[in-house]
Amino acid sequence: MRAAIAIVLGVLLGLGGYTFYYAQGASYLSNDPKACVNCHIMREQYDGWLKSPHRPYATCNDCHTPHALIPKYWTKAENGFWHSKGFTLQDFHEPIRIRPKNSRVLNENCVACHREFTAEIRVTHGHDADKLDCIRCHMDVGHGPPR
Amino acid sequence: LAFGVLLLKENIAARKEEARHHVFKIVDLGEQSVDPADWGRNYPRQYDSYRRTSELTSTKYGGGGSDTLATDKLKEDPRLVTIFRGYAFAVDYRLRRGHAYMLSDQRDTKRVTQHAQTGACLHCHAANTVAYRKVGLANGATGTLNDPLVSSHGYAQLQKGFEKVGAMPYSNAVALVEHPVTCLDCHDPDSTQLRVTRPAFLNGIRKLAESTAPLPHLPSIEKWRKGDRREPYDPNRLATRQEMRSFACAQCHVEYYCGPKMTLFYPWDRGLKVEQIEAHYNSLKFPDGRRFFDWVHADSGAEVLKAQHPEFELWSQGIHARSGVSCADCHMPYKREGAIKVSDHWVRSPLLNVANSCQTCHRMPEEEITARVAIIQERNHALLLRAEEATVALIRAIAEARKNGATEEALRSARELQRRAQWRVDFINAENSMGFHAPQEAARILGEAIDDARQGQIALLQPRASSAAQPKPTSVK
Amino acid sequence: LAFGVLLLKENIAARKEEARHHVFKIVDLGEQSVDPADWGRNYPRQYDSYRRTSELTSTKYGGGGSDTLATDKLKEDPRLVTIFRGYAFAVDYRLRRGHAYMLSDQRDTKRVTQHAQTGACLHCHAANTVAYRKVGLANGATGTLNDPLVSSHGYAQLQKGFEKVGAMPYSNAVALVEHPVTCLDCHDPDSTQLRVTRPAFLNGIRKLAESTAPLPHLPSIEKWRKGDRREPYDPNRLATRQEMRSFACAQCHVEYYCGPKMTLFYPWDRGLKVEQIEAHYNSLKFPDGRRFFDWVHADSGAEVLKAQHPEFELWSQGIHARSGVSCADCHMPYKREGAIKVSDHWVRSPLLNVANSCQTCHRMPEEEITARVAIIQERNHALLLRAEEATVALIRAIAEARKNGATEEALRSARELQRRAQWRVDFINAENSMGFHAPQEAARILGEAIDDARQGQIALLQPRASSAAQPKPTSVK
Ligand code: HEC
Ligand code: HEC
Ligand code: HEC
Ligand code: HEC
Ligand code: HEC
Ligand code: HEC
Ligand code: HEC
Ligand code: HEC
Ligand code: HEC
Ligand code: HEC
Ligand code: HEC
Ligand code: HEC
Ligand code: HEC
Ligand code: HEC
Ligand SMILES: [Ca+2]
Ligand SMILES: [Ca+2]
Repeated sequence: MRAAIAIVLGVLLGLGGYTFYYAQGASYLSNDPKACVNCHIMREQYDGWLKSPHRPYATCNDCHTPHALIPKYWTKAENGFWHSKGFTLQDFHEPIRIRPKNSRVLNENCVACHREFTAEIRVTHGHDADKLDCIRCHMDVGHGPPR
Repeated sequence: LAFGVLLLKENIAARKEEARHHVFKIVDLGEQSVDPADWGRNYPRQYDSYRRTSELTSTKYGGGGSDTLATDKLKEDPRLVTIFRGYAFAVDYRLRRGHAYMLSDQRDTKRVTQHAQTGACLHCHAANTVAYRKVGLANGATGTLNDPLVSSHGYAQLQKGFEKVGAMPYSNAVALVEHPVTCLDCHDPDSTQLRVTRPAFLNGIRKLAESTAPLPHLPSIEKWRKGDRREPYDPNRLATRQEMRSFACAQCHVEYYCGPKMTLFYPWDRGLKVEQIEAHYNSLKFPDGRRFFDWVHADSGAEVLKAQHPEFELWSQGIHARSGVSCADCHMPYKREGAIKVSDHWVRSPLLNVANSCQTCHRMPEEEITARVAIIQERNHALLLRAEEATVALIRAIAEARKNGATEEALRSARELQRRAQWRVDFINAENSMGFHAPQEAARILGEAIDDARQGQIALLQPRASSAAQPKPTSVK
Repeated sequence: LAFGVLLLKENIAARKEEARHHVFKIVDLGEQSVDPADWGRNYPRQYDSYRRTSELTSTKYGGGGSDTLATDKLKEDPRLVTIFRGYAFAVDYRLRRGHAYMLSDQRDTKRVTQHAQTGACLHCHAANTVAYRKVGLANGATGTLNDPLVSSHGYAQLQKGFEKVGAMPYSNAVALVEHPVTCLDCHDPDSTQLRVTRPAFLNGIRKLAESTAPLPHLPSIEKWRKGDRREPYDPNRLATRQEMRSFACAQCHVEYYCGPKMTLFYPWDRGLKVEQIEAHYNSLKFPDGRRFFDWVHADSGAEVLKAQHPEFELWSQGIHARSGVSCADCHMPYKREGAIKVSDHWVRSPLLNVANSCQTCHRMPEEEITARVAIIQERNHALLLRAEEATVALIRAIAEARKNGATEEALRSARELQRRAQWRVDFINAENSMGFHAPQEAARILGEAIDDARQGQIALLQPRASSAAQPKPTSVK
């Protein structure tokens, strides 16, 4: 397993240019949601997004990558790696589930856009002040209802 | 390392290809294509998983165990021996297992080898559409074997053959069939579209449609009811795709009557709830004029009922049915094969495949999902045992009273209560999800069973007050 | 390095944004700000909705009705009069209503006006933190009224005052308080952060944490258990925000003992399930050495228990708790007020506000949601009545046996079964969601109640066999 990761890592960092091109890896760097559906694996999420209330306002990256410049590209690179690896080795858990780390990014992005509107409910904080989990109630904002 | 890059590229190319994939027709399929291997040429993925129903599996309450013979229910729970005394189920009663076994398990059960059974048993244990139609044609039905099954000719042949085969002795009838449930039983050979082919189901669902029971989970019936009703309700023409994904299973996973005195039927004329079915049975008379019953209990002399696998009925009272979640969603979930999603034809316990079957809807770890099922099943199991204990206590009490010479009149009320209690206990015991398909409803039914059984004991001990302990008619809504 | 700088800049921008947010501090709030009107100056939206708890509402099973006095439970269900014979609840027992009424409804109930009660009753019916602390200080607790409540001084003052006030006669104690539950009871005056302030809750949850009962829905307790346990569990320091959104309510919506013989406590030493609480009560002894009970039933002579509003306990067994859905999610959902969203402080039945309370998670029409609740509640209600009937029948049977001169020994077993049955029936009757908070669990409890009650009748009729009908210890997990 580790070996497999190492190989793919090597591929990506070293000689992966062609593959990167072929898989339209560059699309990771664009803001066009179609970039993400290059992987049929993301099809469901894309279709869901098309019907979601956010389609006019937010693209994949608005929700799934940090809005600050450097973290944004770092996250993209990291996710790009995991997703390529998963896609190639077909060893990921299905149904796809967001990782806790990306879940945090996501939540921060909700707040980033809805800062004013949620200002008051975020004032009172318990002991996990940062984590007023928007997704707990608004699970369907990105991709419609989960079922 | 260069190898790695190529591999990666190759792989992506392959996946892109698969996404564009189509079905290649290799074999021409028709209404006589009974052999699943033929279908397998065209649909190898479905066929491969279909064949895996021969694998032996088990979960805490599901599957048939790993022995050659499926696990013996009577050994696991000796209360059942008392409860079924005088009936074939006291002789041999096992856990269900994969579809591949349905024909042989029936052929081999002592309920068949030691008791006389009819051909009606085959209705749910074999690929029988062609056999039924042939017998139907031989008995005067019109048309040919090549008529589509879903046509007036096809239906008439099927129904006629079903009646005739059902009346044969089992041993004659079983010679007419060869396969367990097969592709043709659930699919149109032309379009592969889902269809239902079991005559008793077609008859039963028609009666259900004509009843007044609210069926919010079956929208096509609610819609048919609002129409002119000139044509009877036909699921093959009217049901939604999502409904068909449950009807395919409701062909067999239902309560039925399959004794020698009447043609096999599903008792849905008043609805699908436990007391609606009971009310229907109570209203039925045998040709000899006696009130309907399955057998007379050997110890108590009560005319009692047997419930069989009412999965469809219990599911119908649960939150999943109400939310439009079908049997196939959980028991035949989609699985990805390369870029293609196919229905997993390895029909089995969803607990063996939580990722595909539950996690598409429930966003939580697998352990959490199985823990939730465990809580539901354990609660149900504890209450089920309690209800069985109460029923056994009542049976013993009646038997003792008989021995001590109690009059028929003195026993009447207790026997009626046994009939009620036993029907309810059995409804949940015979249902195969250990309460999961509708947890609160199952617990309610068991609560009523306990009450009935204990009131039966009281009625015997306190004959003067027995009028107070009369079975109260439960309001049927 | 460039990375760090950018991050920092983002961060500062974010903080500036926060600073522009909507709360204008008009009044300085502190640990003595009991009057909600003061808080209302700073938080007008919350205050406005808080005041609406004085509106009279009702749903099929919720709310208190539209009369000046809340609906009389005893008139609606005369079985309760028999069940509570010999206890204050047989005199006056009404439906709950909005928080605004909690103090006056307690002052006016015949349970208080016609029976002697202690100051302990005020624990859950008044804004009492300041009163408790004052009495605590007067009785030797250290520190001042300005210490934060969540501090060792604050806690010590509170606990001391709670014990002292609890021991006073009700009429003296009630003079010390003025308001129903108020902002200060749930919020830190400085940060507005949620907090819990009820001493019996702080004590009870500590005991619960120290028990071995699995509590998957309370992760901070599971976490504390894994630590060194040197400091006792303190929800105000350890609970997650989401837990606090339920603990705020669990301060009061719980089973308790509040009689004259011991200080008010929550019986959670073995866990929150009905049989765990029962086991705890059964293990307790009064100072006079007798086994714990709430009262001796006037007709039957049994030492029985009274269950009060175990909402937190039942919710804990349900699928919502397990899914992390808190009381506040349903009973205080967010609502939009112009450009801002706030928690609806009009605490009431969620059925009056399905859009905000259920539909964010359940995407279906309002009628569908209320229909689902109705199905759950109707099933529960029918089973509840059945269980009450059985309990009443047992009480009558014991009373009759007593009249007919049965010995104490002959009555023992039936009385024990009454204690068990009654505890279970009452647990679900006193719980205020009519089964909704945990439908299967509620049905299970009622099923057991029926069994116990009917076995009690049998034990009386069949004294020889009474050993078989002995109350079986339910396994406590
Ligand atoms: C408005 C915000 C938003 C937008 C826009 C959005 N998503 Fe999401 N995404 C979410 C949320 C919310 C989740 C669920 C996270 C959770 O359940 O914790 C999610 C989850 C996912 C997942 C993981 C699957 C899962 O269910 O956990 C994938 C893959 C995904 N999104 C891809 C995409 C793609 C591709 C696009 C663009 C077509 C996109 N998202 C656009 C909010 C968004
Ligand atoms: C190379 C194919 C591919 C592309 C392009 C792709 N994804 Fe993915 N993605 C995957 C695979 C495979 C997984 C599952 C990986 C796993 O679960 O480990 C995945 C998982 C995810 C997840 C959930 C798991 C996690 O990491 O949290 C999110 C969210 C997601 N993708 C978003 C996106 C977005 C947004 C884009 C476009 C910017 C995108 N993906 C583009 C293949 C891809
Ligand atoms: C790029 C900015 C952006 C991001 C990121 C974003 N939103 Fe939105 N969202 C909007 C806009 C714009 C609207 C429509 C106008 C409005 O209601 O404020 C909207 C509407 C909504 C609505 C009301 C529409 C509905 O679904 O009924 C909700 C709820 C919501 N967002 C929640 C979220 C959550 C939760 C997240 C994170 C998972 C999120 N948003 C991420 C910009 C964003
Ligand atoms: C929401 C998911 C779900 C739906 C929908 C569902 N089931 Fe089940 N079913 C289960 C679970 C979970 C079990 C318990 C399996 C176990 O104990 O291993 C089960 C058990 C069974 C069993 C026994 C399985 C075994 O391995 O012994 C049968 C038969 C069954 N269901 C048939 C049906 C039928 C027929 C329908 C539709 C009328 C249906 N189920 C609908 C989840 C579902
Ligand atoms: C033709 C009748 C028939 C049809 C149609 C049918 N079943 Fe079955 N099913 C059976 C019989 C008979 C058995 C028991 C076989 C045995 O124990 O030998 C069975 C067993 C099962 C089991 C237990 C499997 C195991 O591994 O323990 C499950 C689960 C099940 N069926 C679900 C379904 C579902 C879901 C459908 C619809 C997609 C369906 N069945 C359609 C007759 C049928
Ligand atoms: C209405 C459909 C139907 C009919 C009619 C039917 N079965 Fe079944 N049978 C099933 C299903 C579904 C199962 C699997 C579920 C279960 O075991 O409860 C099953 C399971 C069995 C099993 C394996 C488990 C056990 O009970 O030991 C045997 C043996 C069996 N049936 C024999 C018979 C016999 C004999 C008859 C005729 C008297 C008959 N069946 C009639 C549907 C039917
Ligand atoms: C017990 C019923 C049953 C039997 C037997 C059965 N199927 Fe299916 N099949 C289904 C259901 C249910 C679906 C899902 C259909 C839908 O969603 O419309 C399905 C779907 C399919 C599909 C559509 C693609 C997919 O995977 O969803 C094909 C092709 C198929 N089956 C082939 C077969 C073949 C070949 C056989 C025999 C080897 C077979 N089926 C036996 C119930 C059955
Ligand atoms: C196609 C969607 C879908 C699938 C597949 C599904 N569920 Fe559900 N489940 C639901 C819905 C919808 C509800 C009702 C609650 C709601 O509205 O959110 C629910 C409710 C539940 C509940 C709470 C209700 C109860 O009966 O206590 C449990 C537990 C549950 N599901 C377990 C499972 C398990 C286990 C499986 C797999 C065997 C499964 N579900 C498969 C959609 C689904
Ligand atoms: C998932 C939603 C949900 C959660 C979580 C929930 N409740 Fe409820 N609650 C309800 C519903 C629905 C009712 C029934 C209301 C009715 O009958 O009008 C109810 C009823 C009540 C009632 C009686 C209301 C009345 O108007 O008479 C009280 C008190 C109550 N709940 C307290 C609590 C407490 C305390 C908690 C947490 C420990 C809690 N609830 C958690 C949904 C919820
Ligand atoms: C200080 C004790 C206390 C706290 C804290 C408390 N309650 Fe109550 N609650 C009561 C009392 C007492 C009543 C009954 C008042 C009456 O009938 O006069 C009540 C009544 C209710 C009702 C019935 C309202 C109606 O309109 O019928 C609901 C619902 C409720 N509470 C929910 C909650 C929830 C949710 C929380 C936490 C957010 C909470 N309570 C916190 C003591 C409390
Ligand atoms: C542990 C907290 C708690 C304690 C202690 C408590 N109550 Fe309550 N009380 C509540 C809650 C919560 C409600 C609302 C729920 C309900 O009515 O079941 C309530 C409701 C009431 C009601 C209105 C409904 C009814 O029962 O008629 C009265 C009156 C009342 N309590 C009186 C008292 C008296 C008298 C005492 C002391 C013997 C007392 N309470 C002690 C929490 C408490
Ligand atoms: C406990 C459940 C819950 C949580 C957690 C939650 N919300 Fe909401 N949210 C709601 C409800 C309920 C509404 C509807 C308010 C209304 O329409 O009155 C809402 C409304 C909204 C809206 C406006 C929708 C509209 O119709 O215009 C936005 C935007 C929003 N929420 C964003 C967020 C963000 C961002 C977070 C996290 C910081 C969050 N929410 C956390 C329950 C929740
Ligand atoms: C019975 C308990 C209770 C009482 C009494 C109470 N609150 Fe709250 N309050 C809550 C809960 C629960 C929340 C949600 C907090 C969270 O999610 O962290 C809340 C949230 C708040 C918030 C944060 C913003 C929001 O709306 O979510 C403010 C401000 C607030 N309350 C003010 C008040 C004021 C002012 C009063 C008195 C008039 C008051 N509260 C009385 C339980 C209560
Ligand atoms: C914050 C999210 C949330 C809120 C708010 C919520 N629910 Fe649920 N509900 C769930 C989850 C999660 C489940 C469990 C099933 C699942 O995993 O999908 C569930 C399950 C259910 C079920 C099926 C389980 C059962 O007990 O039969 C019903 C019915 C239900 N909810 C009704 C309601 C009602 C009514 C309300 C409002 C009073 C409500 N819910 C509020 C999340 C929520
Ligand atoms: Ca039957
Ligand atoms: Ca009590």
